[in-house]
Amino acid sequence: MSEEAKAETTDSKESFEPKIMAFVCNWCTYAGADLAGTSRMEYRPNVRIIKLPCTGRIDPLFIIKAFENGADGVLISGCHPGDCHYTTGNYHARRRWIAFKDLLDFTGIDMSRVHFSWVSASEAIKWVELINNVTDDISALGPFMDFKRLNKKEAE
Amino acid sequence: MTDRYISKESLGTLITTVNKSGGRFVAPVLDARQVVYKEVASIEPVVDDYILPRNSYKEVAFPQTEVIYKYELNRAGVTIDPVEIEARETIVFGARPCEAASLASLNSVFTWDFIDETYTKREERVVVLSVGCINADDECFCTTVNLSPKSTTGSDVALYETDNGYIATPITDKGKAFVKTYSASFADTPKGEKRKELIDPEKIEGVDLTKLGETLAKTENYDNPKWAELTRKCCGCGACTYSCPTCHCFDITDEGTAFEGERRKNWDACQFDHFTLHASGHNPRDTQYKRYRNRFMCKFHIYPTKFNSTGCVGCGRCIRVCPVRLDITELMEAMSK
Amino acid sequence: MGKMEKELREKAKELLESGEVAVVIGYGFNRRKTRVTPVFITDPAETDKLVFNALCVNNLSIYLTRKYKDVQRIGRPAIVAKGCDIKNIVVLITEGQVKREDVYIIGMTCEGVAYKQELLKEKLVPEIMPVKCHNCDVRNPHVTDTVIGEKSDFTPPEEPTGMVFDKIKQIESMTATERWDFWNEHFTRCIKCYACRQLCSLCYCEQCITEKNMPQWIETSAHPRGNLAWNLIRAMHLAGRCTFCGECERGCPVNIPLNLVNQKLVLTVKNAFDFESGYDENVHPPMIVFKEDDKESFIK
Amino acid sequence: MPRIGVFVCQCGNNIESTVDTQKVADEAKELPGVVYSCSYKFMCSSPGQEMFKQAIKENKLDGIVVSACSPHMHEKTFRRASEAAGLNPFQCEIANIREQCSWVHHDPTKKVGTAKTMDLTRMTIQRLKKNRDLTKITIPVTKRALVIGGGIAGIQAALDIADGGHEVVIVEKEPSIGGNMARLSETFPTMDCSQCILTPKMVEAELHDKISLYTYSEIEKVDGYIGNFKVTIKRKAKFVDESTCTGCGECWEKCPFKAESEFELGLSKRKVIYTPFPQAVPNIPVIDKTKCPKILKDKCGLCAKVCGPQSIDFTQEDQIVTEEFGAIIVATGYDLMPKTRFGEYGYGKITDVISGMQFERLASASGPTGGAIRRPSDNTEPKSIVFIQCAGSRDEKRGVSYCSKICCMYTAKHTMLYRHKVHDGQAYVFYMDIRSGGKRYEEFVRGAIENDGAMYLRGRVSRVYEKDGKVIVQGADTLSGSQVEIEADMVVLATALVSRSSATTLAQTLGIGYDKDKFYNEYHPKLKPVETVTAGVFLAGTCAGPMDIPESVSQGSAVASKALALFSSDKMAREPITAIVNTKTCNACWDCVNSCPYVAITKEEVKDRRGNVVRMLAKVNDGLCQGCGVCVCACRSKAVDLNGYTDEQVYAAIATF
Repeated sequence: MSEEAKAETTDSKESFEPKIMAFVCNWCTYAGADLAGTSRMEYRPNVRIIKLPCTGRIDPLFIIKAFENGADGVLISGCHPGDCHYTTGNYHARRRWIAFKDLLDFTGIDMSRVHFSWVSASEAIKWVELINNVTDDISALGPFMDFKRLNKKEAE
Repeated sequence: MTDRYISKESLGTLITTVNKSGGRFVAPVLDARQVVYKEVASIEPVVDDYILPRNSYKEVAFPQTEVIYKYELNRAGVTIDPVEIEARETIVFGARPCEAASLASLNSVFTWDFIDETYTKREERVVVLSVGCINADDECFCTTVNLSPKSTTGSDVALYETDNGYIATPITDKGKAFVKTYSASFADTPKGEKRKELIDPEKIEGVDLTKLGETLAKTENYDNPKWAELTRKCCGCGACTYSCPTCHCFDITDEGTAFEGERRKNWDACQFDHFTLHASGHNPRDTQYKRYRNRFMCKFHIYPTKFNSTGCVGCGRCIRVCPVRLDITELMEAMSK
Repeated sequence: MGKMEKELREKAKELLESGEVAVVIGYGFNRRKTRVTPVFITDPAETDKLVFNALCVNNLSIYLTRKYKDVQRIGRPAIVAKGCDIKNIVVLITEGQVKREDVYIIGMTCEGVAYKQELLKEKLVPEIMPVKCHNCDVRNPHVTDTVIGEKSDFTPPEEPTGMVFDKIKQIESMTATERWDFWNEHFTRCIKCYACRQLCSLCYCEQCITEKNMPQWIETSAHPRGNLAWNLIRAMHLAGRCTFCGECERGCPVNIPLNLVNQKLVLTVKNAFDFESGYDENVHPPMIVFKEDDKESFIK
Repeated sequence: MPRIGVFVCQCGNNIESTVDTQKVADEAKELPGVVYSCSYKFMCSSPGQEMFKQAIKENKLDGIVVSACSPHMHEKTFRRASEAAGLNPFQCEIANIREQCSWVHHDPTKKVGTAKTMDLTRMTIQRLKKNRDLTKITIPVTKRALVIGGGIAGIQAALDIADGGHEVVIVEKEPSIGGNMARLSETFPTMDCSQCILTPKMVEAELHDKISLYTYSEIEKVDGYIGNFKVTIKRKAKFVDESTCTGCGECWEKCPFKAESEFELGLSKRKVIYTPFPQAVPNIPVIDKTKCPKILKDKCGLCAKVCGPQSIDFTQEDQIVTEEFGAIIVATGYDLMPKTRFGEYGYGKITDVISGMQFERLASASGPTGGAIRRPSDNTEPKSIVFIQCAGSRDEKRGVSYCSKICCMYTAKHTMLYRHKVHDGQAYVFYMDIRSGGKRYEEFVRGAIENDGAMYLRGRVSRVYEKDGKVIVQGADTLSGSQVEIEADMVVLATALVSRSSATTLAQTLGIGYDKDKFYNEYHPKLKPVETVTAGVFLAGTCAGPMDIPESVSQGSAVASKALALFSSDKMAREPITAIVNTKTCNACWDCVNSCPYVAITKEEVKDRRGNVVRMLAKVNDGLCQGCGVCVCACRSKAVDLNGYTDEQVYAAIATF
């Protein structure tokens, strides 16, 4: 894991470029991100989007797996409540997150590394601000060494 | 070689010396409200008031999870990066005589056709310092499987508690060499230091290993309804196999990201319902009693016939740890009839 | 206890003799009569093997799940169940795993059991009882076909109390790093024996998520990373379902305080969705339904 | 080993200016499984497509990644091209390197853009490796349409579908079709009489051999999915045999009991056996069972005695019928904002304060006054009328936040009708803005002001009260900056249009969404204005929001074209993005069933040879499943997966991160 080695040798947080994984719904946030592009807005390049049909498809496993694969932060976003393309998918998602967020928090995963948001297809500006803020937040926290170290610890 | 003596103080020195020379010293310590074998750097955490540690020390040669190699996927295909087996000198202190007999069983499994170097290379460097038991509990049944606190099978050096230390009887060449290497820690037995009396756990009357072997050898007993009656309560967890000093099953699994990863050897348990699940969806051991029967057969039929060794050392861990209190000796008794 | 046992044995005998049930799932002694273990009585003559005392801590409802094909093959079961065990049966009914009419529930009034059998020396004292017993609101079992025992007049404290709740508060007051260290110290010990899962009647999946290998979401290796993922996801799978029966923690051979995570989510679900599991078999578990006005403050 | 081709589009300079596409193509070629890669100026152009197809064939590619613009732009294009080149279209994936990379990272050195593009491309390649061939789902289509609501939108839809040769059932809850339009006097901007243009259409619908009218009926239940709906309809008892009734009118002539007329909005009475209005279609009366003494206490029965063909049947009961349809058109129309919400305007308290719709009835030749404008209180001719616009509309606090859209126009119409009927009458109009966008609409309003002397006052009315038989209206004229007080004979409120009170119930029955005002949601407000999220359910007219007659009629025709397109073939194809259940690992816990927003998952019994149920399984109905994936997350054992977004695909993408 060269990424990890890099992160560990990074002295100053200035040069640290966090890896952020975003899970977004196809209809609202993905389209909102597209709109940011069509409007030629500019934002930080640290986020990699994985498109799902609906926030209801975003499994807590995705978040765990993203961290296991070296993400320094995770962003989850979909349609505003009431606007779900599938009418209620985001309500289901919201329930799941309420419980999962509490669990992650309780087990000591810094919740400033996991961001949840509603971004509609028209909220390109919100998307841009969100990405920039999240990137700033996670840059300030530095690499997610707690999780990355888990990979190293071995039961011998 | 004659008996030597090691005081508790010298034991402390021994631990630091072993560590300094790059070796591992594994001893019973208290961790999360239970006694377990763990690597120690000093004598402080080491405890002596225990029946048996929760885990088996087979871990030192057969870790629960280990990387056997790393791989990388690229245009050319797969590049394999072998992992050097870390075979440090490992001293296991405080092993009970029953458990000491277990590595012999593991040796026969890991060397009977393919020599599994991930195991043997480590095992070669393990020195077992057993300590004879002065206490036992209800679950101990070493005497029933023809072992006892006096047994020295598998011990490299047999230690016997005294008031202030241990009388050490080197058993194997490895043990003798060990005592010689660390001779500074050993001394002549001071006057007045006497072996504490070893306990002699009661033998379970109804168990007859010969009969048991015969019963198991008969194919008609394979479908004996007793199996189900006595073991259907088994909940199918791996607590017994993962505590057992002679269980040795493992699984190979790959873990990694898209283009790189590691191949791991992990403990597996025949009590898991997916252990024998075929790719077709068929599972020859489709109910829990069949899985338990397998484990039992493995210990009392397959081992004895294949390796001429007993697969069970009577440490009683599986009984202590079992969340539904399934008692292997009850089955031994039933199958001895 | 003598009277209860007598009643229990008579009831079991009657049920087996009449053919109303084919097997009574209950508790019996081991050979040395020192510990209690699950027994499956099919012969009316053997009902004397049934016991009920403070050692009867196991939640026998696991034997009602589809995993135990062998038990199911015997026929209609009667189950000896304390109120807390019945909560799990209720969830099993809600989730279509057991039909109410397919099981005869022998409800046992209960004055508490030992946290672990080993702890019981002579007499049951409050100190060795699990937190669930101190807060128990079902000492008089709530969903039954028959009830055995004198009515208990125990009233649980208004606010749940005990070690688990204190510890949860304590953990919540820690910094994230302290919490992380606390849990990793515990999860690192996990040996992936899955006793927690196997003892949980709500972990009835015939294929657990850890056993799904295309893709392998949860690493099967017992290393800290795989252990964390496993414990997080199990807790999540129990969110809104866990009845806090405590079997997972009791069964854990390496003493991971699983009650803390599970109870934490029980509290979350209670606070956020006003739901408590195990009381009403006709209400959907909260994680698969929603309210349009579910409250949260973290989604920006 | 797969044979993957990677096509990196430069999009002219749109991508190329911040991404070194050639470098991306070169690096991609080094990845396992990639056998071909290239960078190209315009992948979506005709030569680009040709090159694409050529490359697939020449290199025997079995998987494609196109790193280009958003999949929302050209995913279909490239999947179609892949299919043309002999591939399964679902073996083509798009990496979004324009909208989500080159356009938002402006680094001129191309470092940032190239690195991110490489990541996105790599993730897509790995995901693609887990793609499965998918085939479009085909569903048989019942070529029969259900129209819910017999207003002008519904009638238009029904006529167009029926003219296309397919059967239509109109379900109308009132005894007659016609809806709100039947109440109107004249219509803007042409001033033709509403009945004159509507009645022929109503009759045409009644006489059309492909159209069945289920009046006095309601929807009870909707099962099934696009092409295959099963709808349960309650046909309420009319107590009149429709097959024999001639509509002669003897019964309602003779009926001695009266009740408030719903159609006339309280301005007059109707009989207890009645048709809502003279031109009713079908012209068959119903008995109001809540008022009829014969039904309530077995007294009277006069109607039955005078009925020539003996059509009256007091024993009739509600009938429940279940019919199959391929498409459902929702055209349920609107309600007016209830009186209770206009306290400050005295509506409901002052008799001479009426709603715009009531004014329509006063002005209507078939209305209670025969078309003469009379005050409800004393039946005298009002010499001055104040019209108040935006009564409830554009008023989030007390009314609704939206503009009801038609009020500016009909108020202008009202002032004209008033002046035409009462030559010396003066109309005053309080307005916020005049919204008269539309063909000949602005001219129409100007006509009201310039030719018919309506006095338009820009401002809000603060108070309306009664004094000496007059209605005093106090308000502000913001243009002159003065307070005004008008002694009027009558006040007409342009009350807001609101959604039907039963809108939410029907939405739940149909599985469609609605907005905060309970108007039904379009699939897409611009590009799919008459579709809903539930495939096969379409919207026409004011059930989706305020609109005028021309718009409602256009929508009626629009949904008809949607239905006809659906009915144009015996089977329809759907994107195969649907959930699948692994029957080996399903636990039958029904979490998927209970969380599915579409009722697309059902409980299936698995039987042995003897017919005994051995286990239960969840089963996905491909026709209903919309592919949201809520069930996948609900399933703890991961027995449910979602085609197109499988766990393996998502996992592969995460693992490449």
